[in-house]
Amino acid sequence: MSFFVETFIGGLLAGVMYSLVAIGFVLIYKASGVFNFAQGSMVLCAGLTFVTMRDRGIDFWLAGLITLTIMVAIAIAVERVVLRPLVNRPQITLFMATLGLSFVIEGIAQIAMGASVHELDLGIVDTPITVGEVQVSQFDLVAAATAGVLVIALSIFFNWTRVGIALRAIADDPLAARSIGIRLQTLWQIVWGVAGFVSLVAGLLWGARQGVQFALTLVVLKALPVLIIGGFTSITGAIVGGLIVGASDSLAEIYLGSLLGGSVSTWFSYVLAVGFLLVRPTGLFGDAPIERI
Amino acid sequence: MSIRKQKRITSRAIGLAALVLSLAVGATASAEDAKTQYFPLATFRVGAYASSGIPVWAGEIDYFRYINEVEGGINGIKLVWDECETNWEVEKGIECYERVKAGKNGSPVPIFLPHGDPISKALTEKSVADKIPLVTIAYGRTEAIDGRVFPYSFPVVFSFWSEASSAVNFIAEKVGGKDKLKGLKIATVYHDSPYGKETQVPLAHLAKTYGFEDIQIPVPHPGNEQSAQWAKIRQLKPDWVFLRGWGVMTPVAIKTAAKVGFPVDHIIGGIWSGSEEDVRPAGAVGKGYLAITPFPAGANFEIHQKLKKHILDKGLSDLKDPKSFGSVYYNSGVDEAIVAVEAIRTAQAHFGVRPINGEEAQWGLEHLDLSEKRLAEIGATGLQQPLKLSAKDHEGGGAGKVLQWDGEKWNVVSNGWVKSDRELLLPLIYERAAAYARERGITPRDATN
Amino acid sequence: MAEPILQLRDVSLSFKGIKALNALSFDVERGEICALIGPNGAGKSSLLNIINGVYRADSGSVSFDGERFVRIRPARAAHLGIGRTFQHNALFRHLSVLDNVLAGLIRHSRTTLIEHAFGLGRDRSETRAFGRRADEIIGFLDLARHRDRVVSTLPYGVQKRVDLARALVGRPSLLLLDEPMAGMNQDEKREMSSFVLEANRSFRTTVVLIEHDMSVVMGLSHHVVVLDYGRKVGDGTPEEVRRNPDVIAAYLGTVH
Amino acid sequence: MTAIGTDTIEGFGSTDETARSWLRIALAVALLAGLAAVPLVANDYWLNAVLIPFLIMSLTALGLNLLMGYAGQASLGSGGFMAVGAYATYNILLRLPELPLPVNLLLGGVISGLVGVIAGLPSLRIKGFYLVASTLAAQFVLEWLFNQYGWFSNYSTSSSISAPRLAILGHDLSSPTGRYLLTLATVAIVTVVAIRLVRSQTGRTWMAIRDMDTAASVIGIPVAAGKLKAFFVSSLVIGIAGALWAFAYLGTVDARSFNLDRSFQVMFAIIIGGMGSISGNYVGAAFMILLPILLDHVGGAVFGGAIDPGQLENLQKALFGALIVWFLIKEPRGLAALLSRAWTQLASRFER
Repeated sequence: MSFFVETFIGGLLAGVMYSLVAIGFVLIYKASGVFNFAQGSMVLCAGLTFVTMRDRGIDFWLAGLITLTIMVAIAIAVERVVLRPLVNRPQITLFMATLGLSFVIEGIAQIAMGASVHELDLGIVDTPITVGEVQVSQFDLVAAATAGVLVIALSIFFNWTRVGIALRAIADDPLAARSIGIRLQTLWQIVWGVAGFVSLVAGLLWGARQGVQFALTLVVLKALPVLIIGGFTSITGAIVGGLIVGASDSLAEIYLGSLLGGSVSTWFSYVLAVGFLLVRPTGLFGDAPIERI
Repeated sequence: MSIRKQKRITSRAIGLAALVLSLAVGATASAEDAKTQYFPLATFRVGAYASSGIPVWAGEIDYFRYINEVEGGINGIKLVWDECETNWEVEKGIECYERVKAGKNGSPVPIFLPHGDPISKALTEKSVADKIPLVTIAYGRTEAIDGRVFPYSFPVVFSFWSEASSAVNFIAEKVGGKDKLKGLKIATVYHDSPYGKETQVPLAHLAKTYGFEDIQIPVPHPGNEQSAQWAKIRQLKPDWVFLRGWGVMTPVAIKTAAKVGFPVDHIIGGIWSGSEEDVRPAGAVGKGYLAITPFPAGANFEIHQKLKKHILDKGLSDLKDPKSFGSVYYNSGVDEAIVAVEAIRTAQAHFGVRPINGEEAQWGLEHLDLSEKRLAEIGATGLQQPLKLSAKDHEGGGAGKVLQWDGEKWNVVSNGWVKSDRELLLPLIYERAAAYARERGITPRDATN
Repeated sequence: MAEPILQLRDVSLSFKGIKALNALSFDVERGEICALIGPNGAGKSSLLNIINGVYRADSGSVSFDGERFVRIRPARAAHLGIGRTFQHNALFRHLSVLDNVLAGLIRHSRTTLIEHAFGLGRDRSETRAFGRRADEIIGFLDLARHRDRVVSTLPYGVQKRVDLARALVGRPSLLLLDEPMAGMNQDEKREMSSFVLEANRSFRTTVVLIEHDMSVVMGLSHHVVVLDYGRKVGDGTPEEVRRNPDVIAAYLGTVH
Repeated sequence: MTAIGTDTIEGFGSTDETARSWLRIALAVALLAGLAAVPLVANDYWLNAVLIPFLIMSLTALGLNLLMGYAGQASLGSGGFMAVGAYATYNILLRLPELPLPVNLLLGGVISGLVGVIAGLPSLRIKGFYLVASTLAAQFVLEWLFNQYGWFSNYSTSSSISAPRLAILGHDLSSPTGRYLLTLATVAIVTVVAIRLVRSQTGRTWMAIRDMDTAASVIGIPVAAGKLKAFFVSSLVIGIAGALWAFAYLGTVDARSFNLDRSFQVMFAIIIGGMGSISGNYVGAAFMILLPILLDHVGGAVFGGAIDPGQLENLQKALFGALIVWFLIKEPRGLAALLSRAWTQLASRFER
């Protein structure tokens, strides 16, 4: 039983890590209606920039600040140069454009900072905590707490600030947002900027977990089922989806894996996501469009 | 037609012309260059595994430069090389192979180094048709050890089967003999890919032979999340873990092992889980981690002093990060270059001092004899194990050293080279090679010549 | 008199708690042109959507040609002979006029994928037959000069006619027209009215149409049903409806 | 917004092409003859590394385009269906060696098509980008299946499959020329059938579903069957392409050759080439297969030795990505539309 609990909790905590990445997707989807595949490259870019500066002896917070500036600048540039010209184009085209964009970001990041693997130490001790018979990772707890703080901060941002309210408004009606007095373009840039910040947080935590290296870009593959389950437009959905994906992946790997031969977690969350979609075609928390003829 | 459109078409025409030109340049032969020996290098400097590759090419290129600069080439035949990017993908690897296989400026390709397990497998038959030997050190098809069926594939030095067997033998060394293996639990945590599964058969066989329990735990690609696998290990409580990762899987495995409290000094990394690039990102928890490798790390081998003096100190090195000098991957590049150069030398002794082609290099490889004496002359004693190849044995060595990470660097902790049970495994390998030959309708060569 | 072709009995429908249709009942006789009128939001389009299965009624039933149902799949409705045009443009916008009209015949197709792929016998003869039928309707609705144009490049009024052609080509016994003349000028409306009348006469198609322009309704229809907030407030000949005080209060009175 | 909106496509699928069709047919025949004659002049490199993958990628793109460009159902499962085609054909060749090769290829395709129908079932309920995401489930399950179960690869040690002897009526096709001609012939035949199909009742059904599926169902078009048929035909074509990719191109493959990156590559090919356009598949495939090679050659020729190879490779990658984005922005209807405009101009000049 303790084995089950341990696997379950381990999975939940891993799921929070997926949620961290998924939140970045949600933000951009809300603002620009695109599933931004380049989010993975942005996570890599953030981690790489930060760690490169740390390697050169720059202070932790200063490095964080500089990285944040760069990430926000990249995010805003992407919005202006790539997504704005593609406005009103099919969603799949936008998606593929962000995939093309990820080649650009990865290429340039590695030209500038090399392809080596870096260790990233955030100073979080990672000896396991034992509660009864169950072991929990300290690092994962810190990561989960960070994700929690991030979600609360973003919720405050979206529910109580002018920008946030305007953002929710544009989802329904772009004109309404204008009436609040914020220019749509400023709004987009703010959201993309926040997404840049989120990718920094994700980059640091994932980087500390597995080393800063190219494989960071692959975290998007786990973010996708999280988003399908949670819905593309809900931050709460991203968290709930992450927990579902994390826990079910871990349990499936153990219990289904022993039946089917392992590695079921490569697809389990996707199949689960399709299952969710068949019941709710726009995700658990997603907005359902009403079709009129 | 609008000017803009015309411009567009013009620019496209220029692009096309450039392609034709660059292809044409590649095809023209110049008699003067035909005195060189050409080594095409399939490299991957882009993509998920670039960090593992970059030091390899540095070691390889540095050794080639050393041969050219200090020894004036192989018996006077200078080496030339150029790179082709594969991204570690089969498709691009094949493009590279096809691009270079005709040789360069009249100098033939003696050996192709695919640098990638899937690429080497895809080239198995093409290389036979083109008569270009593939040298795959510590990767590639294990059954290609049987050169009667696979005349042009050379998984030299340390196949995956030998890797597994040596790891088991190291455990035996630690527990006080092979008879003590009985009853032990050895869990193999592997990258769930053809590469990762290569050791399932030999480990099952060894488990049966020595009486240990063989536990196989797959980690799906890319392996950036392993909490389930290590929770399972915590439950099964194996005595040793044999970690066969690739890329990001290794540091995550080490970190996750620490998370569940599995002692890291009871994890033995495989060849591709045993480099600085694998263990460094794991940080402090990597201290004590073990790895078995045919490329022992260290910059104090004699050849390294020479490389340092003639190449690094003169600014000729391909190395970006001087820290990597003497690293596992750098040394693997040096090793690979030594094998290639010595095979050419062997072929030259037979066919004459001139650029060697693939067919001749194949003979050279099959008659390669890197004895202790020859290794000492090269300065590779301790770095490279003695190697003797034949048509029946394209591996030759089959031993590895076990390294332990002290938080800064690797130290050798095994008792010299840990030999694998080749005599036990070879019959199985020959069997599989024969099955392959049957399926493909290949008549094995007569190995007596 | 023969049984009505369409009978609605106590049909109700609500969206998120708001009643769109409230226990609605009326009959449509075979061969007549029946107009549904009422202010915006009266539930007219919803009613058409229930008749051909796009929406599912919460309660009540629909009988068409003797077959009674609560819920029908749109494709099944089409097969039974219910044709339909749309209020908002629902043409296949990247296809030509001819292809749009031919699409209206697909449900009559008897050929298979294999025959299409390799152009086998039946496919050829069917293609010829369908082509003739499509061209006939295209000629009938005076669309011949637009035949090979992509519909999204055509003027709105023409697109409306293409929509009618697409519905008519399959020879439906009941044709549901959702505001076929919306956004048209008087000339276009007159033209469209004559097409509807012509279709009703020559193909003996029963027509149920939604229209706002009273002069069109009065001139075209045999039978008028008036809806207001999901209720039926009038049902009869144009003359009867015109005199009905409830209708005047609910609808006609409010119109300029 | 729809996921696959074809809002920017105009005039595709109409039959107003008769005027210049003789010219087109003549041109196509000439092109085919020219392509068939290529082995007389091309070396192994051109055949093995450039033309064969280009042709197969075109075929894959054609398969996806039938589904996505014509029937409006986006899919990122192409890699998975290629794998089904490859492994199915391999097993048929292995277990029923007496069947002739073309029958094998077709059977492999049919199996892939049936798997496609299963993978297409969610499309009956899920729309838009959520459908795209759900096709990934098929991609990952299929990739996993072939890696996981040794039966599919006849228990080879590396779970990879190797091309059996390719022969038609006793003619050995294992030489580069043989493999090239096999590929070319397959591509030509499938293309002709595909053109027939999209101009037929089936094609009209697909395009009606793509443009407005609700209206389609209201006028009695069998939408569900139409979608599933699109998945079937598309996966069939992609499956044949997968078999060719495995046996005519690579020789030995494992499931990784058909991973998500391959699906992305195919998707790029049709979006850049032109959705709902047959010729777009070739243009798009050329972009995806030939352009990186071109960049590599040009980069090597211009900067070789001057720039660190790692930097150069990354630069090429960034440049390729930038070109993709640039073309997506500049040419909404795909490169095929660009070429078609150029062709129209050329033809009108020619007629004058």
